[in-house]
Amino acid sequence: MAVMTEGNLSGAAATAAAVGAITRAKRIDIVVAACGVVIMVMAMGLLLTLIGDLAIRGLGRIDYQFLTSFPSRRPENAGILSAWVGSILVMLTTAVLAIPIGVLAGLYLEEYARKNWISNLIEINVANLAGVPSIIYGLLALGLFVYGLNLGKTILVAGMTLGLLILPIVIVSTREAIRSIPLIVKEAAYGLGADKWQVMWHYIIPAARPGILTGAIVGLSRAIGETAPIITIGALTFIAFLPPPPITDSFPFISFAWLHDQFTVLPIQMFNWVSRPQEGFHINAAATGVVLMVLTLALNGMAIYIRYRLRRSVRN
Amino acid sequence: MPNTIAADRPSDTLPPPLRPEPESAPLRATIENFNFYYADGFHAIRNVSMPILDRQVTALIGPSGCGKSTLLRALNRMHDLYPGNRYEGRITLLPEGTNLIGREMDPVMVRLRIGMVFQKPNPFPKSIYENVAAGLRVRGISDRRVIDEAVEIALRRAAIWDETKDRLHKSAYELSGGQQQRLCIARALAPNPEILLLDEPTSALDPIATAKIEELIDEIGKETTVVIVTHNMQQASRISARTAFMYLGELIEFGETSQIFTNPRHPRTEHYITGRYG
Amino acid sequence: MPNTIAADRPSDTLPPPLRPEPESAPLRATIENFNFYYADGFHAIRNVSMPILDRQVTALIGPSGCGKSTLLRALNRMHDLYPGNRYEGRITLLPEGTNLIGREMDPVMVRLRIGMVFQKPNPFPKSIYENVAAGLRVRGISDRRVIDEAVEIALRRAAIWDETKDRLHKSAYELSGGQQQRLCIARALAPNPEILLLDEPTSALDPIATAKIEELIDEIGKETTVVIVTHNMQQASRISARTAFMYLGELIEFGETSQIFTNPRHPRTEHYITGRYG
Amino acid sequence: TVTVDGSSTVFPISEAFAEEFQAQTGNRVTVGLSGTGGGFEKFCRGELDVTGASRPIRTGEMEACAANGIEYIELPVAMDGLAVVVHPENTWAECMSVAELKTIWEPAAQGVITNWNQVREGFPDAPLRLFGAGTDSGTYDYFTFAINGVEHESRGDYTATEDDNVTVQGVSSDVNALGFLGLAYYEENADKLKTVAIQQEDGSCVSPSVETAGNGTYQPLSRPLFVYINAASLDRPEVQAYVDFMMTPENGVTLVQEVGYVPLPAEAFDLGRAKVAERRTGTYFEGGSKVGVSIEDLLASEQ
Amino acid sequence: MPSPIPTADDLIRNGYIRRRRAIGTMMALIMFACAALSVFVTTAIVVILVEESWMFFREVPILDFLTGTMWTPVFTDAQFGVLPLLVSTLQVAFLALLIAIPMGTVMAIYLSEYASTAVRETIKPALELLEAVPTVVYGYFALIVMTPFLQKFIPGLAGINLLVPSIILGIMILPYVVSVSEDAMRAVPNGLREGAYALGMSRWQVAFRVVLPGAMSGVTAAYILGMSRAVGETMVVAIAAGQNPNLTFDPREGAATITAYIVQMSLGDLPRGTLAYSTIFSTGLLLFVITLMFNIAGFYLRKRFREVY
Ligand SMILES: Nc1ncnc2c1ncn2[C@@H]1O[C@H](COP(=O)(O)OP(=O)(O)OP(=O)(O)O)[C@@H](O)[C@H]1O
Ligand SMILES: Nc1ncnc2c1ncn2[C@@H]1O[C@H](COP(=O)(O)OP(=O)(O)OP(=O)(O)O)[C@@H](O)[C@H]1O
Ligand SMILES: [Mg+2]
Ligand SMILES: [Mg+2]
Ligand SMILES: O=P([O-])([O-])[O-]
Repeated sequence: MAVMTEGNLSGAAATAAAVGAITRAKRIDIVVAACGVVIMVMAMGLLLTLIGDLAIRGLGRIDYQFLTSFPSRRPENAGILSAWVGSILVMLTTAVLAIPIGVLAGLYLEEYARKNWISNLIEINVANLAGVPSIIYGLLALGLFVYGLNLGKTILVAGMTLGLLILPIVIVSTREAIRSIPLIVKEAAYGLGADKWQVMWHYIIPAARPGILTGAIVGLSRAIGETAPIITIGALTFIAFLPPPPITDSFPFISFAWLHDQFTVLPIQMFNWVSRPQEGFHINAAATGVVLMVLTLALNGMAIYIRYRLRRSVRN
Repeated sequence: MPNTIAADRPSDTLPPPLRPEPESAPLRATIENFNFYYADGFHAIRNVSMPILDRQVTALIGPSGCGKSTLLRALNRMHDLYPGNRYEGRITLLPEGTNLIGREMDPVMVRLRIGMVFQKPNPFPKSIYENVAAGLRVRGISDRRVIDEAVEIALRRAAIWDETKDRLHKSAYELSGGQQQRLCIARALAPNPEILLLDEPTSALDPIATAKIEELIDEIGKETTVVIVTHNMQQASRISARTAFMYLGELIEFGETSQIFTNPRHPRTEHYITGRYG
Repeated sequence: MPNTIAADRPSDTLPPPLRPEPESAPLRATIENFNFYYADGFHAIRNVSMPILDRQVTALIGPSGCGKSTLLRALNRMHDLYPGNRYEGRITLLPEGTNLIGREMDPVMVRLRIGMVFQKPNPFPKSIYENVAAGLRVRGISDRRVIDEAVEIALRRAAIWDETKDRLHKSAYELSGGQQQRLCIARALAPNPEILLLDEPTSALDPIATAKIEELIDEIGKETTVVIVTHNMQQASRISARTAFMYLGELIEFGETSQIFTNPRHPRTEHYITGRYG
Repeated sequence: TVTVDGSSTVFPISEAFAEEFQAQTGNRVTVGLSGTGGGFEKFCRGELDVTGASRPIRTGEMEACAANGIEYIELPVAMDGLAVVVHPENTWAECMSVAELKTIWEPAAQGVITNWNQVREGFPDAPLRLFGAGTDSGTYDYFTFAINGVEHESRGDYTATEDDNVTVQGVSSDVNALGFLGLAYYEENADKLKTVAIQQEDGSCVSPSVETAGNGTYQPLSRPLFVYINAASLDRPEVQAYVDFMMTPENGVTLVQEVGYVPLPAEAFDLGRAKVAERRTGTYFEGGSKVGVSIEDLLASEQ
Repeated sequence: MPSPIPTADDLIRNGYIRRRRAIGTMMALIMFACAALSVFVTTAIVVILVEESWMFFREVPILDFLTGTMWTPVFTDAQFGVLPLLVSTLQVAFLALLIAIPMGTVMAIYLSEYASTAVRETIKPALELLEAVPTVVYGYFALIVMTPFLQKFIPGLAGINLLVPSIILGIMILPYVVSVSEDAMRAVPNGLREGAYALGMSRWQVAFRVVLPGAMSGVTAAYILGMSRAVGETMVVAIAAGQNPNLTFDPREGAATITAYIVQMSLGDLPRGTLAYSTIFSTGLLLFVITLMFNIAGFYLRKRFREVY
């Protein structure tokens, strides 16, 4: 090792000189890991505090009466019947609009689109839409649906607004789901003589279903908690009745009148109650918050579960 | 023999590839001056011409990467799935005389005529029954009785009927690898393809499953035209009537299987079948 | 010679692996009864014993999957990065006699003594200078002059100084593949490792880059102990003093390179180096 | 369906009516919360049957209604007070004059009056943080009219919100804050807020309460609340029924009291019913808020 | 007996192939329409925002709008300087990032370099729940729980302030920052890590000196996209940061953000055609332009790290 000019670097000496650095590095290592854990605990702690606080204030209020009563001037008589029915109907509309459109759009982008400037544009566009603030969708709805098309502040408009809002989520998750389908399954389908649409309809969409479903559920769970766009279209109203039922007892037994009805949804009801002077309403608001949280957590839990199952089945 | 170490570089002194001799047996298809380029410009098949005999098994052999799969997949236009791939030359389906790789030819029509089985078993995530019925449904058949019958026939031909008849509506994923591969063969057979392509169908399987499938191919080859890619030379010699040996995208030698394996004309063929590198 | 077709199944009639003979040259390390198990339970190295000569190049050869990389990576405890892997036996670093794979041995300390270069060049997303300096910084060296000098020496030893001296602070990603690999060698050399491990360092490179690196290893091997995995037998024969031939996790034969390549004692070694299957 | 919208101050009253009316008759009533101004906009477009107002209809709004051929019947429903509130620990602002409040709230104060010591000598040197009703609300209109002298004119650099709870929250958490809101909101949050007494013309200081608002001693910040009924809608039986329901003393008194406002005397309801029956349209107030309206004035307005 | 299974020629003859082609073409068109809808949505957003704020910008020169320091559009002394809204919007986003960036980066490093697979698989979905909480709920949590709590420690913290919603927003975007940056870190090839470990680096050195620089464009994308979310978040700031267009750089004070302003105005009725109505579109347009820039920058950075490896 005569060539080595820096004696302090050679052989065992290097190791000896390094010991200090190593010890230091080890200590930092522990600190970094600890930071990771602490931050995680903090974030989770905040979530738990939030849930806990909400539960302490609102949980006691939730009972059969609360779930089956209309809003009332008396906090103790008030309930969230019209709100949760409204939420469900709006979600239904959102799902029916956004999921098929989102899936077909995702399918197009992933399987049909040639790589050219149009598909590139659509791609940037979807990425951007996913990041457009929800209140902008509210403004779009106000300008286009409420005033432009004169559709009023109805369930349909809310559904369309939230549908547009979650469209990018559905598109992106569809694309990811399709991308994860093994090529050999696709080739097998083409090998049988199926044309492109048959392959899509019989093989790609079914195989991508869990992924699409997760995306759709995540999207819906986001939509169910959205407040801003609904406020923007002006749906802060006392609604003490339910929309006409979708199933009627006379021909044709199905009615879409509910689509054009006024509505309220859970976050709006919560928002409304919080802005009341009486403490009783604030408790109602907290209880509504609990219901809302339970719904979103349940939806997310479902999505996580589906994803988990999906991953397991892929591994096998 | 230190000079054999260098054998993995193609030597310049070898004779040029042999052209196949005119065939006397009835033909199902001919490949003429076929060239294939991948989207990245790679010239994967170089001027290959060879016949495919009617109701016979033709084997494609050659070292890894020589273009066997590429050629096989060209026969049912699998390469059309990925943009930018390019065919040149002619693959004529006989007796009609249609050019399978012609521009005006719809790849879907080609695939409706020519079935394929892949290296790794790839059943659909559906029931056994639906897997076999898939090709029929694609052809617009929905009559339950017709499908029932065709499914049974196909599963019998693929020698897997006994193992599956009691669980036709269970998921195909519950089958073993060998069973799945036979299911894939049944799936390809069900719509009565005019030619059946097999790409190393046993390479993912154990010897017992392999033996079963070889037997099966032997059987199928009596009524259907079969082209099989294999890296297992014993397999090729056991089940095929004709063998094509490819090397670096070229067809080096084509002939009766017995001749190729006992009396190869080209030294590279001999090297390969005697188990030397390259 | 149809029987050679079957040669890819291990034959039961072959003699057992040969044990290496006692070495007379000075040793830098010895591997004794070494076994390695991957996390999934796979027994990848089976009872290997061999010496590593001081300031010599030792080559590990053998067919794909035989465990060459696994053994090499054991030498600097790379396997510790993935939980569940298990070592057995002893790898002794001489003359101190420490057991590299001992429980009490900190893998970081092992890696500070033993450098490694990988199959694919893997420079860090930093400047050329910082790549070479990385190993020094890890050792707590921050004196600018010391680093400057060590970087230059390492780049010179890796024969890439001329190509990089004018752009030391440009990104390492701007170099060609061959240059990147030499940079990785310089990076490994800079802290003066006691042993340098090379895992198929030229397999991703073109012949010209390969020739440069072989020359370089030859040079380095004069002052540093080098262990190199290669699938290129000419490379092994050109640059190494000792060669170990592995097969299915076992060490089949170890000896002077010239002896292994001209006069292998074990028939499987002969098969392999003459280019036959298996 | 009866569609009701408008004032958020009147909202609790409308909500109570709607709830009881729905429970008793099964007719559907929707009650929106657009603020008085917003309510009139819609009302005059013919979108509403009833709109609540915490101030009388304005000239501009009358014109809008006329342009669309909307005729309306004006009915007082309750009295209310506006409370000026501060943090409970605010020790200096016990009683303030209208002039002082004007100093704070007039348009010229915008960006200028930002410290308590600019309001009155002796007030501490502390930032002045303001909260109040948004410009769509009748509360805003009435407050600006009563304090600044011109309806709908004030400074703009304060937390202007249609949600009075923001004011409650803002003032109750900030010693240096001052805000104004409906009496009902103050009463529900009396533990978190403190009212500022208003110096009357005679120099006495009067604090807001249901009493002082009802008997007219709390000036100038007590005000009547109204509903306006689309005359054409009265042809629909459910709207007629709803109005009848409002104009029944049992409902009109008990429900208004229950939600925290000062109810009108029984005779007001007879007058109101008569007015409806005769379809007497138009407004008594001729285009804007009036300060110092008493219950007696209201009764007169219904004659 | 002819086989019941049609040959390819049968299928041509009986028109099946023609029908199928027609269906395929039709579906391709429908799919294209669906994909194009997303472009239409963007176009519609731009058209509506521009059209509805047209009236506004006819009365208020853009320069005054962007540089004015007073925002009182519906009051007597109407001022149309958007700076108070813009400053508080950016301030909130910036403070939120000040929380989310260090926390998110450390956490992403922890998950990608330290945590075992089991921990990672448990933590990531749990983190996602943070994102799933409806924002109204966060808003009231900020206002009713966090603010009083923090007032005990931070002197001069107003009841309605920018600080608390910023903290909440920081936590809200944390999972997003974590998941995008962790993706980027995991895309760094293992070979690079092994190279670093082989030099004797310890975990944190590998993480900070090799993985983080290698994942930088993806991590930056995470920051920028997080910023975009923070800028656009509405309910939390509307509820907890107040609605006073107050030009302040002191986060202890309350001030309306752009989104809060839009919500506040929407809470009343906004008659179409009034100036008040057009202000929510002009501010909305500004918001859209800001987030658009962030989103596109984020898109390209993300794309870049996907291409590098
Ligand atoms: N999609 C592709 N793009 C470019 N080149 C490709 C592609 N697929 C394969 N190749 C190249 O084409 C050549 C032939 O590949 P092919 O898969 O046909 O070989 P093969 O003979 O089937 O080998 P194996 O026995 O390993 O399956 C190879 O050199 C391969 O690298
Ligand atoms: N992480 C792992 N877990 C389980 N088994 C592994 C793992 N990595 C490698 N193996 C197996 O261990 C055996 C030896 O692998 P190794 O990478 O050492 O082979 P090699 O001799 O380097 O081959 P090559 O020349 O292809 O690099 C192989 O059978 C391989 O499949
Ligand atoms: Mg192949
Ligand atoms: Mg290896
Ligand atoms: O909502 P207001 O009663 O203030 O109009």
